[in-house]
Amino acid sequence: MIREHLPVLQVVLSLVAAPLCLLLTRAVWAWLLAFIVSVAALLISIVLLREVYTGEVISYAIGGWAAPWGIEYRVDAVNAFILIIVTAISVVALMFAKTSVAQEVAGDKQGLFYTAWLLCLTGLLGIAVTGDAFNLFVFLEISSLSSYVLIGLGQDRRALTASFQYLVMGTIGATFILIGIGLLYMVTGTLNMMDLAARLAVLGDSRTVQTALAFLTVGIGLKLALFPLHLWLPNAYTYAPSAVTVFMAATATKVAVYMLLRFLFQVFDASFTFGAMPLGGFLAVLAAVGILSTSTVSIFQDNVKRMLAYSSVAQVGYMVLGISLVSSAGLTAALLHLFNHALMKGTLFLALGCVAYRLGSVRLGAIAGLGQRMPWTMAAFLVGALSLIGIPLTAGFVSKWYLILAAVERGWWPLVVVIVAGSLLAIIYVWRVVEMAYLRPPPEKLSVTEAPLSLLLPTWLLAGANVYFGIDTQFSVGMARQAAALLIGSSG
Amino acid sequence: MDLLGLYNYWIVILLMMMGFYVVIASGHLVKKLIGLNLFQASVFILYISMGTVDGGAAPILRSGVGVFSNPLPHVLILTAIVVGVATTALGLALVVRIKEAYGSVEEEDIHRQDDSL
Amino acid sequence: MKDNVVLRVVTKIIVPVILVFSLYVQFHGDYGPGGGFQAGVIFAAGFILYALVFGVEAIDRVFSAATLRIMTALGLLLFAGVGFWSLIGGERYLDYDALAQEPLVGQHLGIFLVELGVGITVAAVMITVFVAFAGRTPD
Amino acid sequence: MLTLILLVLLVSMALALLRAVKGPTVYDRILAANAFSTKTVLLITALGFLVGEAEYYIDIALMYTLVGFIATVAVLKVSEFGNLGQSGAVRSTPAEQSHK
Repeated sequence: MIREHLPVLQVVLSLVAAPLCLLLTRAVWAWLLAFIVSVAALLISIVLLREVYTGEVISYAIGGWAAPWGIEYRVDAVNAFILIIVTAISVVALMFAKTSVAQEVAGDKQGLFYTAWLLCLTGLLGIAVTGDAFNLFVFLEISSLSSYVLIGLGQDRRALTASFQYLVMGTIGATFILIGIGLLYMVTGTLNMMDLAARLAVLGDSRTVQTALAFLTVGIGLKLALFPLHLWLPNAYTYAPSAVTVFMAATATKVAVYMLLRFLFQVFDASFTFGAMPLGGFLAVLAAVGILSTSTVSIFQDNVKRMLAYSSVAQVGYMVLGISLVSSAGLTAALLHLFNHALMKGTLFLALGCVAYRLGSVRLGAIAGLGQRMPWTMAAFLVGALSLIGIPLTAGFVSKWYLILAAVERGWWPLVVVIVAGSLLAIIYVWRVVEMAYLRPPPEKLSVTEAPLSLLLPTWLLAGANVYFGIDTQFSVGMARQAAALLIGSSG
Repeated sequence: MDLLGLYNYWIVILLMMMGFYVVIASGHLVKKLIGLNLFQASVFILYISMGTVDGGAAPILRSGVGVFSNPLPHVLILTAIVVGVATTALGLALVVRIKEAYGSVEEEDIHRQDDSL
Repeated sequence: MKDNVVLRVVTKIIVPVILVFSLYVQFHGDYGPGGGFQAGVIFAAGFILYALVFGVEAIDRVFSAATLRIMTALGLLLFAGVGFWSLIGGERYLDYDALAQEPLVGQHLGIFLVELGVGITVAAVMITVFVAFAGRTPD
Repeated sequence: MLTLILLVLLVSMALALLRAVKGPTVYDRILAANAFSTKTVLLITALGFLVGEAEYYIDIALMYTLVGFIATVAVLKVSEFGNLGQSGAVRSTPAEQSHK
């Protein structure tokens, strides 16, 4: 009986846990609740994944109101994949958060911290599960508002300005999405995404639909940190508490990519978005410029967290590049990179969180000699970094390989050059850290020890996943391929 | 081309551009939030005017009235208004904290202080 | 501001009226225009007016920070609880039909409880926001 | 007739707005804003009778009166004391002195 209600439980569980968390005054209890709920959400998403793995689609009508009128929760191969990523990262990041947050956030605010965390999780899961365009906006705002709070809790006062900047940009983005949804509703009179797709296919091209597409693309682009709209991201990631950076970097942009996919390929027809409207070339150019420029910028960063934040923008570029190829192979590569990027950036930010826990700073100069002092942490960082560059036997290699294959298949050779150049730039900026950590002698008076086990465990969990999914690609590639087939197939 | 017939869109566009301009051009953080509010308000008007039906009554069920305005956009925008209030409250709270941390709410001052760090 | 006789007397007269009006909007909500959001805001407005005149500490006597926190959570839990109630009743999440024998009674009960939850949360949050801003002492 | 009332109200609202923008002192502006909100209440009510759904519009008008009143009190308090929270005794501010 409970199986049938899983799609809604996926979202509602964390939504109910949030007010409960508010009532718990002790930080430990709040953490425990958040952790248990995250684990439960992970289990639910695994069950959901197993059910949709065969290509089935689960539809759930909230309140018993049938699909085109009521709010429908809809789970298929694409969002089951996203759900797994979001919940798994939440579990790992929360494992890490207990020790890290206790140090970085004031004691009386920790209960509220986990409340905001649960709300953010609710929002991200809700975006993935819902099949209703307006519901998507509501969940987007839930996740955004709570992430502004989480980022604003950073120690540095610049966290406040970063959060404010994100708030302004994020609200503009969300409002753009709202306008887009409104215009679509104006044309079709429905908000259900499947129904929208069906009616838009009949109605065909009109100026309102074109405007809606433009607003939605720009709005999601802001949330996605697509190249010229990424200005909020580096500061937000740099000054947020370590655990939040892990969570945001590995999930928030991924969910935005999911929204982009859902709208470009399912709500609108791919033949409209990439045929009648020249979005493919547009996205490809933006992504390519983004990869090259932000990778270059990250070479010159002094703060390692900021460097990785810029690199995140570049990685988003790879995903968008895959999307812009508009082929089954391209989408597979984009989804695969989405999964792998969550793993590698998760590992890297977790390792940096360990460093920040011990040193209180993640400046490049402070890392000198850490390879000897914190061998496990830096080794995890190295694994993540190798994956980021795309060395064989790591997860990063797999997705880059698929991306290159997809670009070759379409015959877009300049893109292949861009992808390879991006990897080379990644080598440069990662090398700066590695050189600092392993080849420089540690300062005499530096007396740091290895990070505690509670921090190392989640870090190595993700580092191990990087290696595992670099070797055994059956799950990740299989899932990505199936999701891509679903997206491409639906737009015929 | 009946330009004035679609006057509601003109209002929406005018408000939207005003709000957007304030968000971009003003360095004062509170003014930025006011601009943001204006920007959101324009979308509220877009939705509400979208639901209008010519000659339709307020969408409350009672006898003797056959034509109603579409209530769905109103309900949707009620949610969006609540979201807008939450955003404004959060934004203002951040401004209060920024004021305490920097002693200023002017963007230029804040950037200047951070560069000197 | 409580030295001001006019303001003090007017406030004392008007605050109960505001609260009654908010209850009217709340309970009228499932038949006519009104509902939890509006009612919650009006309810909070009454207390805000009182706090403006008698000082923000006056709110503390009725709604302490802990009370507000509990109210915020309670309203949301009431909302979600209705959803789980329908789950237990064997229906879809938030399907009010499961709340009573008659579907119509169930629908009424459901929307009433949900609106009540919304009202409590909104009122608590609005007062919290006011206290958070007004109670902050400027340096 | 109602249309005429609406027009008159709109004109007076415009005048109040003009004063709110021009008003040399803070109190002129507050008074103008208060007048504006009162006129809005009247406008809503008149509009209700024009549309023929007065019973709903009056609810809204009541609501607006309350909000207008509270907002005026709040604005006055801020201009007088410079903060919203305190219960304190009357303290004369420079702005007040210049208008006595």
